[in-house]
Amino acid sequence: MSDEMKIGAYICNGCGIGDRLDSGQLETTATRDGKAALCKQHDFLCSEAGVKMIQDDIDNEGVNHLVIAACSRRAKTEAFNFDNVALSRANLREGVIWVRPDTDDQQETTQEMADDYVRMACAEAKYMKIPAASGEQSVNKNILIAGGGIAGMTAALEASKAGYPCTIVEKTGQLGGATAQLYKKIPTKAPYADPEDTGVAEMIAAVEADNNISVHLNSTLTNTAGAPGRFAADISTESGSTETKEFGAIVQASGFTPYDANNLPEFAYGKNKDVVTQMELEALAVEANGAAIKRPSDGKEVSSVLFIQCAGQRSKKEGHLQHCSGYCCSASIKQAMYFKDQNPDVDTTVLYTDLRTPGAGGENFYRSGQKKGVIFTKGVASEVVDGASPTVKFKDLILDEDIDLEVDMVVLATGMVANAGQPTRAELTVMDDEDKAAEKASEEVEIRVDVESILNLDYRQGKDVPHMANGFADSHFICFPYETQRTGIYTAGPTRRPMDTQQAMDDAMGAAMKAIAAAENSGLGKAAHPRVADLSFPSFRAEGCTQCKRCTVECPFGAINETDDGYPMFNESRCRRCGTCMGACPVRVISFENYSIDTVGQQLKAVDIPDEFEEKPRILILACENDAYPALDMAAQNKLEYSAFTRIIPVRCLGSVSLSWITDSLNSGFDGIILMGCPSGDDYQCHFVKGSLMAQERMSKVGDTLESLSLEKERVQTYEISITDIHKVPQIINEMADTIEQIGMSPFKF
Amino acid sequence: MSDLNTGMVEKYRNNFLKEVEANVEEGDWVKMCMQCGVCSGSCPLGPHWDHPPQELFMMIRAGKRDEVLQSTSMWMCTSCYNCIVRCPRELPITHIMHGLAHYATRLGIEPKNQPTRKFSQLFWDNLAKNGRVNELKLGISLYFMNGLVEGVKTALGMAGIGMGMVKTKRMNPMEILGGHTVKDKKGFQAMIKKAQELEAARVDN
Amino acid sequence: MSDIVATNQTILVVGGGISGMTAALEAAEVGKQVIVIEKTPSVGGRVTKLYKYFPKLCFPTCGLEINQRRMAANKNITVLTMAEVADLQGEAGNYTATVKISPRYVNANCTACGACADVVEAEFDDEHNYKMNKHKGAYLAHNMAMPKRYVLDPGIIGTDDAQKAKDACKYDAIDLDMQEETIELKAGAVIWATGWRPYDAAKIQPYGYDRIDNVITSVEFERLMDPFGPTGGKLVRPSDGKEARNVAFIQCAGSRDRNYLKHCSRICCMASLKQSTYVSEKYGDEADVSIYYIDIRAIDRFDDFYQRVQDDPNVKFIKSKVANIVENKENSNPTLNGVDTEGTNRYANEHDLVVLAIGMEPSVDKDTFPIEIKVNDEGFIEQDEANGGVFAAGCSSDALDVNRAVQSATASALRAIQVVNRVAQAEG
Amino acid sequence: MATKEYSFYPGCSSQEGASSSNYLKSVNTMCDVLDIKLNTIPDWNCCSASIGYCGGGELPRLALSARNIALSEQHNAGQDIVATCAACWLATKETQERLDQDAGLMEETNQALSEAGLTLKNDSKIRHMVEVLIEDFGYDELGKHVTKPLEGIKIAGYVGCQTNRPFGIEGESFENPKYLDKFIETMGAEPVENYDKKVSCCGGALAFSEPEKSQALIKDIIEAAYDGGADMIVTPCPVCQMNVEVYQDKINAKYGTKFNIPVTYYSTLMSVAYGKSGKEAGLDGQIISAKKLEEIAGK
Repeated sequence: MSDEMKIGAYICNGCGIGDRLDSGQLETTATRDGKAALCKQHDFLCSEAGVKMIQDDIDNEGVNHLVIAACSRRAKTEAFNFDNVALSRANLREGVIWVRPDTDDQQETTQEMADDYVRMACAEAKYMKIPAASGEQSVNKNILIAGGGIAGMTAALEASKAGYPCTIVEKTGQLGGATAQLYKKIPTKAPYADPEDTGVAEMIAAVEADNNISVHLNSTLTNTAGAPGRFAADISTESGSTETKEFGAIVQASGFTPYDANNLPEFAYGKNKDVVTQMELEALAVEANGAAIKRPSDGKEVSSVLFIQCAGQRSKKEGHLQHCSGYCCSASIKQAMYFKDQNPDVDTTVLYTDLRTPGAGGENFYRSGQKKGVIFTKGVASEVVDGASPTVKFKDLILDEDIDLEVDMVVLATGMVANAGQPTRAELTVMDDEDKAAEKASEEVEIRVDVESILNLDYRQGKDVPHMANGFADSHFICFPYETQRTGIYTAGPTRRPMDTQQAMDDAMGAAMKAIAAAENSGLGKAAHPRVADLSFPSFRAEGCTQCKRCTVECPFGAINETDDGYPMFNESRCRRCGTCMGACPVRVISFENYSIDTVGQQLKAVDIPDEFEEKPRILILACENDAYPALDMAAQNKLEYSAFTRIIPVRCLGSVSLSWITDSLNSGFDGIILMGCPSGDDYQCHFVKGSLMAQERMSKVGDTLESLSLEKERVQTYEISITDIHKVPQIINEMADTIEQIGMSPFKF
Repeated sequence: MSDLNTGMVEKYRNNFLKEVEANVEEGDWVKMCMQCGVCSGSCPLGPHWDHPPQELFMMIRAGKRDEVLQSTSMWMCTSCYNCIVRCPRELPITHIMHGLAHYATRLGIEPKNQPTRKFSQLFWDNLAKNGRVNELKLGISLYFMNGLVEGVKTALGMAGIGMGMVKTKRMNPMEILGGHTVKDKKGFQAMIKKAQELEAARVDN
Repeated sequence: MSDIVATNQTILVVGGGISGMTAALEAAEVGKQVIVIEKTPSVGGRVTKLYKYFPKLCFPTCGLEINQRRMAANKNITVLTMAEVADLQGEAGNYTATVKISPRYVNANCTACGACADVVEAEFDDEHNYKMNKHKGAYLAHNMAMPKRYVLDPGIIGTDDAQKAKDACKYDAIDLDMQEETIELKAGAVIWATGWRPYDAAKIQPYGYDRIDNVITSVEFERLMDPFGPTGGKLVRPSDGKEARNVAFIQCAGSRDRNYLKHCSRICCMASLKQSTYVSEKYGDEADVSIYYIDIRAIDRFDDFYQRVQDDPNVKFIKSKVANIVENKENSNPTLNGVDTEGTNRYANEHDLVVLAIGMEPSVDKDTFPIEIKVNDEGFIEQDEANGGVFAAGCSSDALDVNRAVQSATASALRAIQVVNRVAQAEG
Repeated sequence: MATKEYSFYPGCSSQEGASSSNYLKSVNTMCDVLDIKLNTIPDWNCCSASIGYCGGGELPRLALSARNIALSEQHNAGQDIVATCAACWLATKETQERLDQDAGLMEETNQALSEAGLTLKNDSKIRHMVEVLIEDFGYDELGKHVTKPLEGIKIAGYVGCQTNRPFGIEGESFENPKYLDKFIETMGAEPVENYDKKVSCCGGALAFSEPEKSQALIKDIIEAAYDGGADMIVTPCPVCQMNVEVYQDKINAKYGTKFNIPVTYYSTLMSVAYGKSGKEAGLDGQIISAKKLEEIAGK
């Protein structure tokens, strides 16, 4: 492929484009304004013939930068899928003819719209480089697994089965984790009637027998540096010896800590020996090993036991867990069976508010518990009174009365607290000036250290994977449950979400899959979710950099470290290619090959701005490519019209929007600017975590710019748009058009 | 309280559920209830039950022995089987209700003046005697089940209906003199007796 | 279709819903060859029919956009739509699938310009909207349908409409002579992701779904909220188009019941909690929601969402399996009869609209799997050695919410990869 | 069609001079037309009609029906047992099922039976007359015999409880069984669509012990029939027939209603439609006479 750039522009006349637009005119625009070396028209560009025409020019004419002036970049992607070329799409169908009425009086403005899009596409193509992997990377198939519990071992065994060597780092002296402390586990197979053996022993044996798996006991990760494909982890033993190993990806299966029942004095925990937690009951069951379970206080064989569900859970009370731990209902049924299976005459009562045994297995297990004579009482315990035998005071919600019940033993179904390491400041970090940077930076190091870190990441933004609600290291995504905010690190098991043994095993398998993908793709320089396989990556010009640290602080994925002399140090394979760093950089030194200050900046410069008196305003729209842009497409698909003065540029994320684009477009005479990003907040929908928030924060500062230019602030608006806001987007645009009509044209037109 | 009753209290101490499981028709289903209440909501006379079925089941689990056995509730069952067909957990509720009523009777602690209790007993005695129901005698004894005065009132109140039945040959005054019976009365009664013995034996030990 | 390359190292994914897509993508993105068999004209499955996801109340199409982009960009994935696995033979590392492909009557030339739809007249039940409205004989399944290619309803073949459609197409995209074809595909491993279907509400006789207009299912309710759905996004009831402000949700409609589905369908409680917010979204403080339940199964972190809804004064919770529903003939309001078992309180409540939180039933009937496979009483595929190289993903394996279905699918991808990697080693 | 034979369990209320003797009458008439031979179980006894439970424990009650089945097995070997009374059918069928599932009870029951010199195999099929009509004949066949279509009569098909639950008729739903409506149509009359109280309870035996409560239920049943524009009500159950027919005066007195709606059996309709006289159809057994049927029968 020759280095010299050759732009080929291809104009489609299909789908009514040819009928509605003057394609001759478009061709001239492409060649004259767009500087396209060659320009061709085709009546059906996405047809085999059309595609072949283009491919031939690539092969024979040395065309390496393509401008496809046809339908939306979201349409016919399979057809227009060429290798080793920079590709820009001018959206003449969804972007022009489908949103404009087919009337003569509209013809002129519609044509102008199309001409602009062709100019913009040419400009973009011109400033695009063909993305290619940096070549630095190499595939490292080794998977690091933090935690040797049931989840960790599963991840190791399954990854190994697929041919990926694994290293388990386990803090304690043996494998098995919490499950190893269980007498039996909740059934995992039909008919889901009886507790099952945990299978931990067999699993440990399998791990030890697998020479593709190495295990480090009594060990922790004291430092984890690098990035997917080249993680370097310091594995240190209690004795102090440290060994550094290289890994392609990481599975964090650090499990949970049982909720501390000492926070529940009302239940006489710690006061009455016969009030125990579920985990403690497991120990008693292991000890009894099939014989009658004896209670701690006096070793008496238990003849009556009551389980208090949701102890310290599902509660907003200080010191309680707000979440439901999900597994405790089944666990109590299982434990009640420990008693019933040994002696049906033992009275077992489960005190619950909502019995939660979902799925096919769950309901069968509940029924089996009832068959075995476990009594289920819908009620709320208020107190456990200490005594020779504990007395449970509870409100029976069915019989609507207060009941005191003396039992030999009380079991508290306390929940799970995730071992998710140190909480990373998850809130928005946008920086305005350097002092603040320094101060923010210091905050970073000052985050709570009373919690032990799991990974001790050598990352600019904290030692562990950022937490989500309730302290779990979940992704908070529904569609993409494994995507943490740290590329190549996948959490599994109760560290991610409360779950039982079986779920943890399934979960670990998924996490292993993701880790394998990260190891493979990072090795090829390909991005991870959501811009999967994107080869572009950010680079920066050191000479221009002011070491302001905005990029390092604002990166949602902690991808950028700092060199000792304060320059950003990009870690390609940690990067998700959102461009937030580019948007953050005040001196515009950060860019991607195919997405840069120029690929967008030059587009808005390419827009033809009629002078003030022509009464033809220009509205610039920077739209998130994942939600707002599809919404605009679908509006077009449904033939919803919007202003002909609109010029839309898709961006990877509002977080990538550089203030310079705004100021430039204001200076060059745009009359209105709309930023469309995804909804923010606790339930944010931004796939790059905080794009909209960033944009809002930054735009709040545009006010000054506007003032300095004595422009009305209404000219710049930021909206949160969901992909379903198909009717809303045209409204927003047209409202802006009206606003401009009221406040008048921008004076900055040259 | 009958001896049997005290005996049972002694035998099952605080565990009424076990007592029910052992001695009440289909009693071992009680524990399967998940308190959804569909039975209570489906009962035609539901509003007249002090404790609808699902509540009775909870009371049994809670050991409310006297409240359950002395309740008039299960005597409200019309045997419409709505509860049974709608129960998501397959409980034969109608039978459990009959079973509870019978067990209470057997223990001698049933609500003596509950009208259906009386009618049910009359019906049984009536059929157990001859093997077939003698509607006239049943009707008459029914009217008088609350004593003479009450009975005359009821009888008069029902007279119209009675006459209608007689006119249409759907009631035969002559039945008073005997009426329908099975031929093998002896065998029939021996059979009933044996069945009762076998059942009693089950309860007692 | 002869151009499809399939070998013993190919992974066959049966079902193109969220689970099938996920499994296919995870496998393909580590370089495996994947073929997806989808029964309907477009991928995406059930989630494309949902308005919002719980607990984030975000929009399914948002994630769908990403997954579809991933699929379009990935040359390792072949998608066969309107295709079904008629037969499956062989064992792990060596399967042969017989795939039946129904005619779409529209080929890859289609640019989705919509010219055909503009000219046809006959209309047919719209499956995408659970038959609550109709679509034309030439249609795009929905706004984000992938492949973005029109479909001709078999009903118009042989009619003038068919010819009109053909004549309207400038790109020879319409081929009225398309026939059903059957092809054979090799595969090393099979991921079974055929998902679920809503339980037939008409079978729940006490609730009169088949007799009372204003008793609908939770899946139908979702469609009402879609601006492009049967009511154009209006939350109104079927009988008379009256605004549905006073809405009842009945949990375990078809689930946890020996008369219908014995299992708990897991998603219904959360679905109703989510849908209660729809009513508030539309009618604010005039929303009046009642949720009739046995147990609210807002498992693990979903409980936060439950607590949020509990704090809404316009939402009532009644512990009760509704006994039956009768229609008030005067105003077409369904009246719910039952007993609130918390303290035993009898009720007869009238509502504008009743939504049955309908249970989840595996799409494939127990005895109709094309290959010997371990299925439990509930009809879900058990994880079992005996299944060889066939692995269940998503709701074929259990009643799962989307989040868990995606986990399950991701895991199934690894299971399949283990098999084909073994084959690759063996074949060197 | 060859003669069909069944072992017949008439039950107490069908006996001569008993409350549903007219039912038996119409059944016999209907059977003549359809060439059905009913062989009455010799010396059958009462089934205790799900009300004898106060005095009768489970086992004695099971013994009652067991005796009937045993007698049938002995005297009408190989024939299906057919009952016309809902309670009889239910009690017998329930007994069979219960004993089938519980070996212990079966054993004890046989011990009891032996006192009466009987043993139970428990392998006969227990059926309701309605099942026989639907399954062994079918609507078309039943329609063939119609000589006087019951034109111009609107009828509410009141199925009630025990013919419907817990067993019901194969293929029918508990909440909205259609077979009575189909009978009505087959006989040329018009059924009341969506008859709300079709399967509601009339109080059953409690009509005796809890008259007020039961009559409240009966009132709704009749009211719904009138709302549906019914001229009469038809039912397959003697208790339903009796309860719904005979208390109308009392209900009128209490609620100020003006009920006067005839309640007949499906077999009455069929007998009339088959061209039989009012007497043969048992119309003389109506306390509230079914005028419209009488007219047709009189023609």
